[in-house]
Amino acid sequence: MTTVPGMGLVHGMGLTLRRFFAPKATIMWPEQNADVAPRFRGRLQLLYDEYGTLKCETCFQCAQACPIECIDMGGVDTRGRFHVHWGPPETYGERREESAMRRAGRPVADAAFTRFDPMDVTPVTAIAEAHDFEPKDLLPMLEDIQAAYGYLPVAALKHLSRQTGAWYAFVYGAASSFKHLRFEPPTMPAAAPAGEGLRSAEAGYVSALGAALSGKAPA
Amino acid sequence: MTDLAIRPADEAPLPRPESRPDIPAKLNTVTPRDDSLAERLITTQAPQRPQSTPRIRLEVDGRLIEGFEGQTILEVCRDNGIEIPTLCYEPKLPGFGACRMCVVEVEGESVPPISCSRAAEAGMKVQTQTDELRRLRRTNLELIFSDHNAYCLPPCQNKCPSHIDIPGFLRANAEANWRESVRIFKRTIPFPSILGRVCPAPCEEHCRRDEVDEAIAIRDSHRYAGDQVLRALRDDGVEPPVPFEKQAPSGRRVAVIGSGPAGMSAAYYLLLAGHAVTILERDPAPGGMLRYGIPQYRLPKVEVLEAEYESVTRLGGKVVCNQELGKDYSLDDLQHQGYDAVLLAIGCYDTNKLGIPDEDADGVIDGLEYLRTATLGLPYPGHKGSRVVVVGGGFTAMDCSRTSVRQGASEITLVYRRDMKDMPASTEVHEAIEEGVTAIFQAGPTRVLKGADGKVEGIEFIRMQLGEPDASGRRRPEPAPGTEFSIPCDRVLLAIGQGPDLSWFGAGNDGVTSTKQRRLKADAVTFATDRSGVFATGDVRTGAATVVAAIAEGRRASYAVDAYLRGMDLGAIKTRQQLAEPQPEFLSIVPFTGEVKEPRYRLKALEAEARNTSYIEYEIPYTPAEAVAESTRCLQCTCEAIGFCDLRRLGIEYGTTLKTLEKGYHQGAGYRSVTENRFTGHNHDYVRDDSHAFILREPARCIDCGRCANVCAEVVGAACYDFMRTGFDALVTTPLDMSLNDTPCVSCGRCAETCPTGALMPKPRVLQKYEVDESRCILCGICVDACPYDAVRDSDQFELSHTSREEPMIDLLALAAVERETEMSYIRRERDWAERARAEGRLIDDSRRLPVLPASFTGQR
Amino acid sequence: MTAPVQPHYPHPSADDPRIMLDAQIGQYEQVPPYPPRTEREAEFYTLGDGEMFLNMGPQHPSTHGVLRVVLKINGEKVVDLDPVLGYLHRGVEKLCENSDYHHIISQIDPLEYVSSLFMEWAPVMAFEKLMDVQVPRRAEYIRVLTGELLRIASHALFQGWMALDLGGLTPILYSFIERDEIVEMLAAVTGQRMLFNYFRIGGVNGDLNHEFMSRLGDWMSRAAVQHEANIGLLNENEIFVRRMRDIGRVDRDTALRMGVTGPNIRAAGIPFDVRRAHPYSVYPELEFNVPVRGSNGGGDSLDRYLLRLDEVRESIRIIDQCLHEMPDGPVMARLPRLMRPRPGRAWAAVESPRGLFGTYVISDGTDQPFRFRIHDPSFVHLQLVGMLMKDNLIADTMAVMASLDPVMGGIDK
Amino acid sequence: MTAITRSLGNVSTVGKVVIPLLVLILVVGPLVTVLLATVIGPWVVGVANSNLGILRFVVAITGILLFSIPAAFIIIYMELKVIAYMNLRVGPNRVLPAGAAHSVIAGLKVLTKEDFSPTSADKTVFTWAPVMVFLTAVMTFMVIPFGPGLVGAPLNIGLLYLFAVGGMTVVGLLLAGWSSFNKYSLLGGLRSAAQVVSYEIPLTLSVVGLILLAGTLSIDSIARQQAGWVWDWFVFRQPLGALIFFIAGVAEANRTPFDLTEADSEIVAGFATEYSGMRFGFLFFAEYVNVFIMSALIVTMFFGAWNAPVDINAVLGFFHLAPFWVYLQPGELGLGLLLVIAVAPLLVTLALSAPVYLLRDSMPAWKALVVGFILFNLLVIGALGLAAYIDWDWVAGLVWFMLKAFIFVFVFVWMRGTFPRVRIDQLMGFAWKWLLPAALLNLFITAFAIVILKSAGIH
Repeated sequence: MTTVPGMGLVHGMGLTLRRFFAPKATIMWPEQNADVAPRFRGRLQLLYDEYGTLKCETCFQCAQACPIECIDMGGVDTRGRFHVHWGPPETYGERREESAMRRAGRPVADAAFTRFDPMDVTPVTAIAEAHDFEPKDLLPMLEDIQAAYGYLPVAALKHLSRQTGAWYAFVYGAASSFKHLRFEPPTMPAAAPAGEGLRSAEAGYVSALGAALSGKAPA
Repeated sequence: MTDLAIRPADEAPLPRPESRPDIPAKLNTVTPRDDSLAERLITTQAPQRPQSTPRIRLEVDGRLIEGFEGQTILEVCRDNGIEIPTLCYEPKLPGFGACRMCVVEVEGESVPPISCSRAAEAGMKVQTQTDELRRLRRTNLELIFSDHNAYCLPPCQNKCPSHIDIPGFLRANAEANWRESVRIFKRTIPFPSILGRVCPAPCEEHCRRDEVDEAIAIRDSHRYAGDQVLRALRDDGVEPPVPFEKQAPSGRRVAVIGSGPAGMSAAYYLLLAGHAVTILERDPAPGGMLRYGIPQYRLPKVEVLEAEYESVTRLGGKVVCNQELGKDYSLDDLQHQGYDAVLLAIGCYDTNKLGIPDEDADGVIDGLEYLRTATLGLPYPGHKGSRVVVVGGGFTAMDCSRTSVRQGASEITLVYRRDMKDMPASTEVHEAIEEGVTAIFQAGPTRVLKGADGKVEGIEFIRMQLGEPDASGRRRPEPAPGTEFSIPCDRVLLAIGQGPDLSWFGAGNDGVTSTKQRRLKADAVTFATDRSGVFATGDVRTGAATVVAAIAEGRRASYAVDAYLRGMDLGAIKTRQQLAEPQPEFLSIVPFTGEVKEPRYRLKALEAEARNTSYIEYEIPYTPAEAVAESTRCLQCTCEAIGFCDLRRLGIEYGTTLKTLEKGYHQGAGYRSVTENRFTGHNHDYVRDDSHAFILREPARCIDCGRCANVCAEVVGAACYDFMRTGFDALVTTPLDMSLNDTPCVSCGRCAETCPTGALMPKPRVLQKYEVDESRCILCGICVDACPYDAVRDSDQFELSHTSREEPMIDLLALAAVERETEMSYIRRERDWAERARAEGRLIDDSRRLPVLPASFTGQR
Repeated sequence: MTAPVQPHYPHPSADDPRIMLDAQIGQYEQVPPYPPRTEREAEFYTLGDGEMFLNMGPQHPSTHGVLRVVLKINGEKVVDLDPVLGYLHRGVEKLCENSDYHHIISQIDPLEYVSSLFMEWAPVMAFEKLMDVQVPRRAEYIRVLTGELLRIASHALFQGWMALDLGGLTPILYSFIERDEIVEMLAAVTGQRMLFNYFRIGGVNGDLNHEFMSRLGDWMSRAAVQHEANIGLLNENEIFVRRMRDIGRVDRDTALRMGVTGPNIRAAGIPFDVRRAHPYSVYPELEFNVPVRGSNGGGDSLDRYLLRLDEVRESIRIIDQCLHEMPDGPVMARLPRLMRPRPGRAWAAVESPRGLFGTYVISDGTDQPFRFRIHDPSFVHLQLVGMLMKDNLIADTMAVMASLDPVMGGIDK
Repeated sequence: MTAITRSLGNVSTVGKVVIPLLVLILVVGPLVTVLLATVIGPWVVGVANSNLGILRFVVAITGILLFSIPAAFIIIYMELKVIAYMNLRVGPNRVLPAGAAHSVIAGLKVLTKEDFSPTSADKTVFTWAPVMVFLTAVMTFMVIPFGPGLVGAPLNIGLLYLFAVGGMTVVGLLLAGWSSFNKYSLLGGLRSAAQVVSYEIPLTLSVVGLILLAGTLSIDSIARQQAGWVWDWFVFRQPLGALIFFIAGVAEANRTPFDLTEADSEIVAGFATEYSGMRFGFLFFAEYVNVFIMSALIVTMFFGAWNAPVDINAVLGFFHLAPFWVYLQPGELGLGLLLVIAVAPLLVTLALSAPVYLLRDSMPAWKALVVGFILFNLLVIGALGLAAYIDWDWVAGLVWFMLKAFIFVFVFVWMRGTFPRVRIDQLMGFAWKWLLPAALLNLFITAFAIVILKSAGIH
């Protein structure tokens, strides 16, 4: 506040009078349009390639990514046989149930589990805890699980994956790499390994591979 | 605060004045544990390196190149444009080294390191292409191929001399997109309508649809599409599509001698390449054998031939008629007139002689000579009412006999020395017989019966019996003695093949030579004759062949001439051309059991009585529905990865499919498997996973590079794939080989994007519907981020500028029709913002712009 | 004046003071339309002698957003008041729990629409903690730069609304011009003017570009001068100062007890700033002061107003430093598209223009958070109004409310 | 009759209107003319002759009503535009160039709106309150001298009348606030009552000093006393009184910073909350008419009323010049006048169009002539206006009065564009604690000074 009473008011009036004569900030729409940034995110547009055809490959990534599900798209395969679509659940009845569950916060069933019987996975938790949930100790953990169950049940592998943070595919792949780990109960007759008939070829392959890597011509 | 220099990120923070509150400079974010998932993610950062990273220099293939510290040899080479073959390298991820194709030689090291996981060091001397490395890579490829249980090209495309993308244009046909279909067609052959009438259609013989029911009518399909485009041109003035963008004018001039199919197709592609082309034609009108050798009822001259040839003149080609080589001008003249290249495509006009007595009798007529008059619409003198014998079994013979029918000959006999099924024109002979031609097979002429007035009175033949197959695969005819018989006739038309007319050799045309077979001598790939700047293509080089072969020759010759005009090394061109040509298919393994049987839609034809007297086209074209239905029958049995398949490219480059490249295998190589190399033993025959809606998995094509597993786990985060099993059985697949639907797959398609072969492919789809509910859209732009194809963008228009509250949806058409903008123009627009703003006076003072943009943005790198 | 709590409300009668009776047309209106649920409510909705209710909002020219305040007035004097919330409730927390981690950014964006970037910043930071993501330094600097720009815009808007609530027509326009410049600038780099959706887990969506830089350079060359000129219209104005002074005084104890944060607590004399108290991002490397106003007795509306002006000056300083020390490098950490953090929990708070804005997230290992909770400063500050406005005049409710600067989007969530 | 209706059925739509009209004009017209000439005309003249005062009043009130609405329109437009410019906006710009007719269109819009009244409102009072507000405002006009002789009612006690009628505004506002059955309106009405009544006192007291100086209550007389140079205006003799009068006037007109009666951020729109349509229009117009009246009063009392700031006669006398119109005697020109009337327009038009034609290549001759003719007309209008200004002192007075009054209107608008509003307790406190003592002080000083000066014999 100024020392002289009322001077603040006079200053304010001076400012408004100066602004009275200043250039105006108004953009005279619609005669003149505001400058829109090139990066502006306005309404969506589909792009064309250089031949003038739409670049969209109908992969539904955008519709899937949309947080509020406002994109509704459909496509047909090139032979016109089956139609695929993706869109808001109110448009397609078959997805409504799943979406409703998702929105309600209830878990949607994991399709990988459905074909197996439910089983007790607490030993897996114990094993994982014993190894400090360490993804690097995958092999010992798998061996322990096999010791506990007699084989490696899928549910156990899934649970191990969630416990340790290692991907399920990684866990399963690692398990499938070792001959002494099995995925079927030992009571079942041992199925012949898939490539049994090809062992002879494999030997040649392996020797050739080794030779190739060592830089020498194969024998 | 005047220091505006960009400081590197790694530099320690500046010391601060004392006034600053004493708070420890500790970030609020957690430092990752080195064993955590995040650690793995962080260490897989893209090679975005700050500008301040120290640079190193190393020598690759004798070139001194520069890279950043911490890059691998492969990355350095790729940045500098040196290509090292690789199958498993994914630019978004660190090197993986599974394919071992990227081995290089480093000086001083005995074992060649794998360049995608070997860090580049300053002063390294690297060789990327040595014989030893090529041998290693070849061995590697052979190992990979030995279990790559798959095919590449469809047989039709392979069998076509011009390798038209047949599944491609049939797919466009099936969508009734005639224009796109013609555009695909014109990539390899500029005249779909002409070929649709006169092509012998070698493709149809090998169609895999045959395994289901009947082969596709490929020729009739592209004929229909071509006709639609021609009709659109005639009725609505719609320009026909051009396969490629026309290049900027090169300033070079080319003279093409001969306006037949070979010359015109060469001219078409040369014009697209930006050269100025003049076509010199001997006859009064362009067309060559198409005009003067093929009758009107097979190929309408005005409606089809000239309309199709107009696409050449439309591109700027000049056709000069009545100019005969050797008479009106010589090669010297042309080269003196400033033509940078001369392309000889003069065809074969010299009919072969029978080599029998009294061949020069009056009434023994050159078939071509006869057709020449007849196709001009003139009745050949004395033909009406005469008895005619046509000797030969090719298309010319067929044309001669069927034209004679139309010209009123009373009795026409066609004589061919081999069996009917070995006839080159075996497809057409039925129609000729329908029209009243008497056909006699397995008979060869022995002598002409000449009357006292020197006129023909008849011709004597001898029966043939078929012996051993010859080089062409047909059984050799051998005369059976004592079976002579004669046919009385007034006219004998000879149609037993032609050779080129080389009588113009000589003064002014020095330098060109001929081969032993009386063909013009020219290279099969570079088309160069012995005279510099003169090229030869078409029948004059190969001898009389089909129209489609001539057009294919013309197109390939145009590439060679273009390369010559652009000053490239013709030797290198030769290699490149060989690589660019589609190679024979690898293996036919797909059993088509589940297909619905749907017989071929045949073209209807006029009745024989109606067509005998008329020159109009006797084939009734498809209805649109028929054309679509016929094209829909195509099984699309091409490998979808064709053209993108690194394995195939490398296989051709490293000659692991060498057998198929050899000369004898060019034609009729049959179903030769790539697995037939020295490691060939057994193949895995994995089941194709068709269950997922978006991604097609063909594990049989998998080469175990692991790119999909890495990308899926580390870029996407879904981790659907991993290496399963060990040794020879190792395969990158899902756990339990389950369907992708059961994995955490998010259908992003990045695995298909990264797959170097066709083991993972996006299922091709056509967008039918795209609606955005703009009343709900929050313009967050996440969908744009998510799009892997950059097919959608957020424009600078406001959300409701095109919609109303009543109709909040905007559909596909509205979305797409707003602005024909491609990604490139969008990027350009963003880049040129400052310039535009300055031009429109919107830019704020340039000096006030702050220089804190990254170097990658300002381009100061 | 305490009335017993009535469990239900059987027969409304004309004698009941909670019922307003229009005798002429025989219409009854219950205030509130449900029986009182608490003792406090019963007390409030009982009129004393000469008192009446005045409904201010949810549609009223000067409530920020759609807040409804029921005033009990005696003449011009406010005897008591009852803020009624929920007119903007969207269930954001539940929405976020049912969204991907990436989607949460856009879901939470419209929460406090005046300063959206801060709404993004807190969850993004929480997720980064949850997933142990190291954000590139350039991205952190860009976050600070854009955030401080938006803080200026928010405070500028506050200044304009403050004046408008006191009857001044002009400052709001000047504020909007200033805000528009900043918002256009941000639109050039983020793509949007209001709901930016710019921060991403592990960085920001795009690097700075020419347009942003040229606009920012132009703005920086006159920002300080323009700011001082704009505030000159109000700061020296006797009418304005007299209306703000000694109104809505919050003393230190109350501020601490009520959990006030942001400029409001700094105006009460307590130098609490999340940027300094719990440093995050690159704020420890930046030099700026934490302005404090208010005497021992706490701060009044004028202090809160002036403190925000001080903060604008500090923000300009921070922007200047950011521009000079912006490192080169990537703006985004390399992360998978599908985020699946390991089970755990994280809390992250940022200093939004209104105070401490925090998010608390619990992950159960899936791609959606198990629980997602939001702490919004405006909600805390709104609890003060009942205390501050009692025994003031009606006109002062505007001044006090505006000086607390609540945004209803954040309060109702 | 049937014949007529049938034949009327055959004529066109236009004919159906025109033919009856023609009949009406042909039959009724002469009748009326005869009646007017013989009976009504003499009667009217006679009555008017005998009631000149009433006639003058009717003419005056009609003129004032006709004046007040356009004046309000102009002030509304001015407020929109000036505040917009101060806000760095452009303001109305759609109707006519620069949106000049914006407020007129807005007025028409108000006319077309639904005339709504709340269910429980006191309908009669609710309807008549705006009329009352507007009428009191218009009645105040009666005693304001727009120029020498241009006054509706030259009352001796004009000032008294002015304060008496002006004070009645509050009744209208109070009624409007009360009858609306709305708490905001009620608050607004009560606030206006408190405010207007409070500020009435300093307003009145501030001019008492001036009355002492002038020695009269007649506004016309006060205005005449300020003739001459600019320093003869009362503002220089009563600066404090002028300031108090100005401040109290602003409050009296309910303008920012004292616009508490309709404080939109507090009580929505005060007493006008429930009003719509033309009733709101009356309230709205009354506000702006009040603004004009306050400016007019300030000008009349303190800023020289209609007098020019320069004494032109004194200036001319100083240079020993007579006004030039003394020399110009049109009658003396005789036949030359005819020549001038016949030739001068043509010549001047040609002379004006010549440079237009010559200076621009693309200008066709006819266009240049049109431009020249328009310029000539403007010249003539300007000359006539100048002549009117010189010859008729009421024209000159009106011009100066309006100029000064609108300067003060601008100041009112300017203040609205700058200030926030005060609080109700500050408002009342200011009136009673500051303005009233100041006004009394002014009165005492003035009275004291007059006594001193009179005793000293100085006037």
